[in-house]
Amino acid sequence: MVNEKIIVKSVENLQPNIYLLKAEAPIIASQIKPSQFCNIKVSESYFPLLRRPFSVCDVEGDHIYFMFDVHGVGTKILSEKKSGDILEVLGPLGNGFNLNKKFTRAIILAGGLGVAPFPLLTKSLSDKDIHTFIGARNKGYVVEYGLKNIKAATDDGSYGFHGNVVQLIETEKKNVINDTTIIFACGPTPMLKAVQKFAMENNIEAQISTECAMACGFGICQGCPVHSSEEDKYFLVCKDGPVFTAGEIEL
Amino acid sequence: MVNEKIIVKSVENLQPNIYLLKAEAPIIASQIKPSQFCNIKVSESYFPLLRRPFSVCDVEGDHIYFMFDVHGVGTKILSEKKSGDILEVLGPLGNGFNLNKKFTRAIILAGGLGVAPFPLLTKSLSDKDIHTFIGARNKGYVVEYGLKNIKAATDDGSYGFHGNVVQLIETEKKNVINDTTIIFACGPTPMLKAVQKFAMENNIEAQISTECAMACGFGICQGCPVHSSEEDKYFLVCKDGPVFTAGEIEL
Amino acid sequence: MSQPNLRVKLGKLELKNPLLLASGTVGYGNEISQFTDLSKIGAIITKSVSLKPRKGNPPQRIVETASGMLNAIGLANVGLEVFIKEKIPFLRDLKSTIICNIAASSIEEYVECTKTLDYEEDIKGFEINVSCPNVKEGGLEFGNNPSAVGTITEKVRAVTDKPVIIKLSPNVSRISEFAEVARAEGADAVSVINTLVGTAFDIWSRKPKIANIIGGLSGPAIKPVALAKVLEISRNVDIPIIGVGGIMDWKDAVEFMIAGASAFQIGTVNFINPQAGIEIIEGLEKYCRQNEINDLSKLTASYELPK
Amino acid sequence: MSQPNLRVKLGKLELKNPLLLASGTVGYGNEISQFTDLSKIGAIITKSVSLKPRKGNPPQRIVETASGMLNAIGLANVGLEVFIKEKIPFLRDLKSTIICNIAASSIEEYVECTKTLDYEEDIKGFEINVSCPNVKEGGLEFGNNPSAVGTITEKVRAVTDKPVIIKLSPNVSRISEFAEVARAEGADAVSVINTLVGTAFDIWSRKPKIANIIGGLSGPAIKPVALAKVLEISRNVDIPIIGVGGIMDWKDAVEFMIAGASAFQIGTVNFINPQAGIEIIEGLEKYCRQNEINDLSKLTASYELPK
Ligand SMILES: Cc1cc2nc3c(=O)[nH]c(=O)nc-3n(C[C@H](O)[C@H](O)[C@H](O)COP(=O)(O)OP(=O)(O)OC[C@H]3O[C@@H](n4cnc5c(N)ncnc54)[C@H](O)[C@@H]3O)c2cc1C
Ligand SMILES: Cc1cc2nc3c(=O)[nH]c(=O)nc-3n(C[C@H](O)[C@H](O)[C@H](O)COP(=O)(O)OP(=O)(O)OC[C@H]3O[C@@H](n4cnc5c(N)ncnc54)[C@H](O)[C@@H]3O)c2cc1C
Ligand SMILES: Cc1cc2nc3c(=O)[nH]c(=O)nc-3n(C[C@H](O)[C@H](O)[C@H](O)COP(=O)(O)O)c2cc1C
Ligand SMILES: Cc1cc2nc3c(=O)[nH]c(=O)nc-3n(C[C@H](O)[C@H](O)[C@H](O)COP(=O)(O)O)c2cc1C
Ligand code: FES
Ligand code: FES
Repeated sequence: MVNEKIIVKSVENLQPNIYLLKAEAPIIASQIKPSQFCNIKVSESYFPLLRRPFSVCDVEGDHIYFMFDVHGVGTKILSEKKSGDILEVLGPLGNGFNLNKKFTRAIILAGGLGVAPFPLLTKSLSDKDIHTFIGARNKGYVVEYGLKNIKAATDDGSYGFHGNVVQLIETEKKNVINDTTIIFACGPTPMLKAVQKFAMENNIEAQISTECAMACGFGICQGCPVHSSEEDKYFLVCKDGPVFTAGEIEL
Repeated sequence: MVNEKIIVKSVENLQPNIYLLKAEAPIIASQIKPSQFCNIKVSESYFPLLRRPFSVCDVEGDHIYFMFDVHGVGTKILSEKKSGDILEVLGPLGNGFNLNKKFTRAIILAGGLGVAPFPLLTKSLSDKDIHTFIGARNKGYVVEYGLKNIKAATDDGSYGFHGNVVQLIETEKKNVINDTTIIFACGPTPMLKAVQKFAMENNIEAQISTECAMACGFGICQGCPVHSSEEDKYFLVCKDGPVFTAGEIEL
Repeated sequence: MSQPNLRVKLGKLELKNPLLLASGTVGYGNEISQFTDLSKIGAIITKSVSLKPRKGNPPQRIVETASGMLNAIGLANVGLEVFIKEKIPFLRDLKSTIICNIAASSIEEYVECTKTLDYEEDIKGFEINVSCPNVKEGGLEFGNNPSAVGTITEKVRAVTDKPVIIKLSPNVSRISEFAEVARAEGADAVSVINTLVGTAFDIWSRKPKIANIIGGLSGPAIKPVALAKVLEISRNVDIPIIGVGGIMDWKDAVEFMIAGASAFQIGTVNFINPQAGIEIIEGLEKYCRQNEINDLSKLTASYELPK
Repeated sequence: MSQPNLRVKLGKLELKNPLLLASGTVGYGNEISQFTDLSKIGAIITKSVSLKPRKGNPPQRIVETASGMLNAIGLANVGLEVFIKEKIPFLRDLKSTIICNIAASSIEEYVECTKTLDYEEDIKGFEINVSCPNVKEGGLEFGNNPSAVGTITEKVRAVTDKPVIIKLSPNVSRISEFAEVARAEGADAVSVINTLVGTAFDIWSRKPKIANIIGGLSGPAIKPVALAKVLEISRNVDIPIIGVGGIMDWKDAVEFMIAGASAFQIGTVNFINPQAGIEIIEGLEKYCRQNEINDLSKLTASYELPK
């Protein structure tokens, strides 16, 4: 974990409201694992006060990528960065997906901006058989950047399957699930709950990458609890997560 | 007085730390008088919270100019504006110099960024005989933009007279003061005090443009008092000023 | 959906909408009226008036802080006589609802001001400022003493039938105690909050940045504190609340109403955006339509708290 | 000029410099130690510890506000036993000066914790948190009641000879009364301030943004309030003050010392800039050189107030 000053190279639109920020970040680039994240100081001043957490979306040599939509003040400022701007970035943070498992097939389930960590995962699973399912509000939010073997679902049916991504995998499970499959999921909490249920019912391992409000991002503020499903205690999303196995936590 | 959305055209350096901002502002341009000011919202957000007051430095058709140095957070943000940026600007504010007087000669005394209002004054006094005296920290802060018939002084003697602008006018008064002279002065408070003294001693009228912390800039917060020298009451710099006659106020 | 109803009722006080201009932040309306049609807003609360004119504090009176500002104006005001002769007529002609804020250094002064102003039919109500942090004699002392607040409320109540609003100080442990005293003594509503006591120093001169040494903190910085005070009163005392503290836009206003406010005031924002009042009213209408709220007052204290 | 002397003395407590890491904002030091050499800072004040482990509050525990943040962690901590077994050794090995912050729900618990920890020679002092706004039983109640604070100070003082610091609540009218009680009962210093009570609501769900409903406001937003509290105590009570509230850089730290603080703590800034501690110490040295201050402690209460 370092506090690296990274240099913005470009900010491009993948969709009208979805941005891909490329930056030179040799240290973080050399350390980051899929679904680890960074806590970004979006401005030089203390406005906004807190850093903003983002998954590292992709890595190319010394460069890392962040994918985000404009949600509020912080992402607005990020979307307006220009080549040459410097960002203070804390990372890599948290534990990424656990890939030291025996599996031959990876099922990627992404809801909305939950696609962000998957280009990097896809790269690191070059030897595996990957099936990617992405869900989006509508056609205008579908992002296929850096993904493989994609099936898409949209809430309004404007693109691909009409429904959400978990409904989509239901219809596809016969074809894609075998006994050496692991699900890697990221997206809004309601979707992750559905994934937990789906994994349980079909008893396959699922690793879910969670999201919650954070201040520090590295374990000192205790601001990011998620309740354990085994004991009466809280995990910290930033330190113990953001990736958990489906059975580990109560969302 | 309007709250006009003005369009930045350019921001150029007159000196390493001194900037000239040009903006399209048809309404304010058509109404502004020398040494009136505007209260500028330097950012779209509420950071910084308060507007920043600046004299209008010059007018060209629909365009107005502001001259400023980078002092703190607000002027830093202003100095980074790009062509096309929009600024919310409240103005014209306050009372400018009173030119409805019988005088043939204008003596301009400017200390530091106190030069800001004088290019516009110089323009509007095309029919008068103008003598301009400017004082600056050093060579790097001397600005002659839009001024006429200039004599400069620097605190460190790196350019022109070695000393401050009031010491300079002392050495020159024989040559420049006659019985139809008015002094127009703007600069830091210590300088304006010296100008008050100078005007008294040589009994000539002096109009001094003052500065103080402001919130609203148009009379509703009562935040900008300056004590009257006649009665036991306060004037408001933003509404009753910023220009006062030397005898009117206690600095 | 039809035009939502923005009218609100606070005890005896009825307003066309819940937006009030906070005392001391719009003077007597002259300047702000160039930007905001004062006949369209709920009411203007005039700058605290005292029996005799007050010169106010020496400069520097204000300083910016992080998302806030400190002020120590010292209740500079024209005094009762000029207020009645010059300020009221102007506001009357603009057809704006006038609530008169009174600040005094003694209980007698509060009573005398109220008595005198009670005759002015253009004044629709009184806001009693028991909480100005910037005047030595009274202000803070009253504001932090429940029995003093009780006595002032009782005595003022006795000399007017018009709505009486008590403006409470936030610089106390349990503000609901003060709200309860005000209620018990017959106040129609409480305004919550006045500024927080604060200061700032220049690290080079080592002098306080404002001549009065301490000042009142206002602006977005204090919004969370103001909301907590409003909520505390809403959950513990049966009296209408006028929320104030850090409201910059309609979203903040909605937040205050959800937290328990029947109406709200905007202060500091007037200095930065003199059109804020009108913009907020428009924002409220839009919000009501989006959420199919036909009566804005239904929003008051509509919070959903976890068990 | 020679290296300025940054050492400070607060009652019995001597520190190599006045910078302390605020309780609850650096846990037990493990994570922050990757960014800040804990042997170089005045002291680390550990997360409030209680007799038994505390699970803490459910999510959402934090939310950003204008130049500040609200938190309701609920004193989540590992409890006395684990603290002694695991946390102290780690900090000892880093050669950092440890001040242990204790939070309890009863006077007995305060005493028992202090007694037990008194045996730990690595603990150089105690900060007694009588002012956490986020625990139902105790916290706020104690903090807003002078006699309770007096009793706690007295009882804790009785069971340890180590420096005792009382951390005061800002949610009171006259904080100097509390500082005076602490002084009278033998406290070595007071920490000023803990967080201000605040809240925030989601205007669409109408739910509070933090599950605990109310939280503690920290960050730059509260700096003017913290400075005013420090100044009030400095002018009225003869006890060393540790300033805390909104310090983001060395300039803020200098401002607190001028206002009366002998030392200061940084909290929220650690979340945003984990190197802040070291940067601030460097900034202080530079400031001392520029102003030819050979002994930083001379800065304490060096304010120049207008008559
Ligand atoms: C581990 C992790 C990884 C993430 N990765 C990505 C990513 O790759 N791409 C992406 O677009 N978004 C990602 N997010 C969400 C992202 O952090 C928020 O969208 C962002 O913080 C919004 O900031 P804002 O200022 O624009 O919104 P505002 O609403 O103005 O933010 C206000 C406050 O709420 C917090 N906040 C708001 N929304 C969220 C949220 N969904 N999750 C956590 N905190 C939130 C902000 O951090 C800030 O503290 C991630 C979140 C976490 C916790
Ligand atoms: C009527 C008037 C006209 C002015 N005209 C000019 C001009 O033409 N060119 C120019 O460079 N400057 C001018 N100033 C000064 C200018 O307003 C300040 O330099 C500017 O506000 C500094 O803002 P900042 O955020 O960069 O500094 P900061 O120090 O970050 O500002 C903090 C706060 O202090 C206030 N402040 C700081 N310095 C001054 C100051 N000297 N006067 C008033 N308020 C101050 C700011 O407005 C802000 O509220 C004028 C001031 C007044 C009152
Ligand atoms: C410059 C200034 C002057 C004020 N004067 C008064 C006053 O005379 N009487 C009063 O009751 N409140 C006064 N207030 C307090 C405001 O009415 C309001 O309660 C406070 O500013 C919080 O609201 P805000 O954050 O929207 O500004 C004043 C506030 C400011 C900023
Ligand atoms: C997330 C968080 C947790 C905190 N936990 C504690 C605590 O356990 N005990 C305590 O005495 N103070 C606690 N505090 C208060 C801080 O120690 C400090 O008094 C306060 O945050 C003001 O300082 P700041 O503005 O620099 O953060 C906490 C503050 C924050 C932000
Ligand atoms: S965000 Fe601070 S502990 Fe997780
Ligand atoms: S700046 Fe507000 S009255 Fe002058």
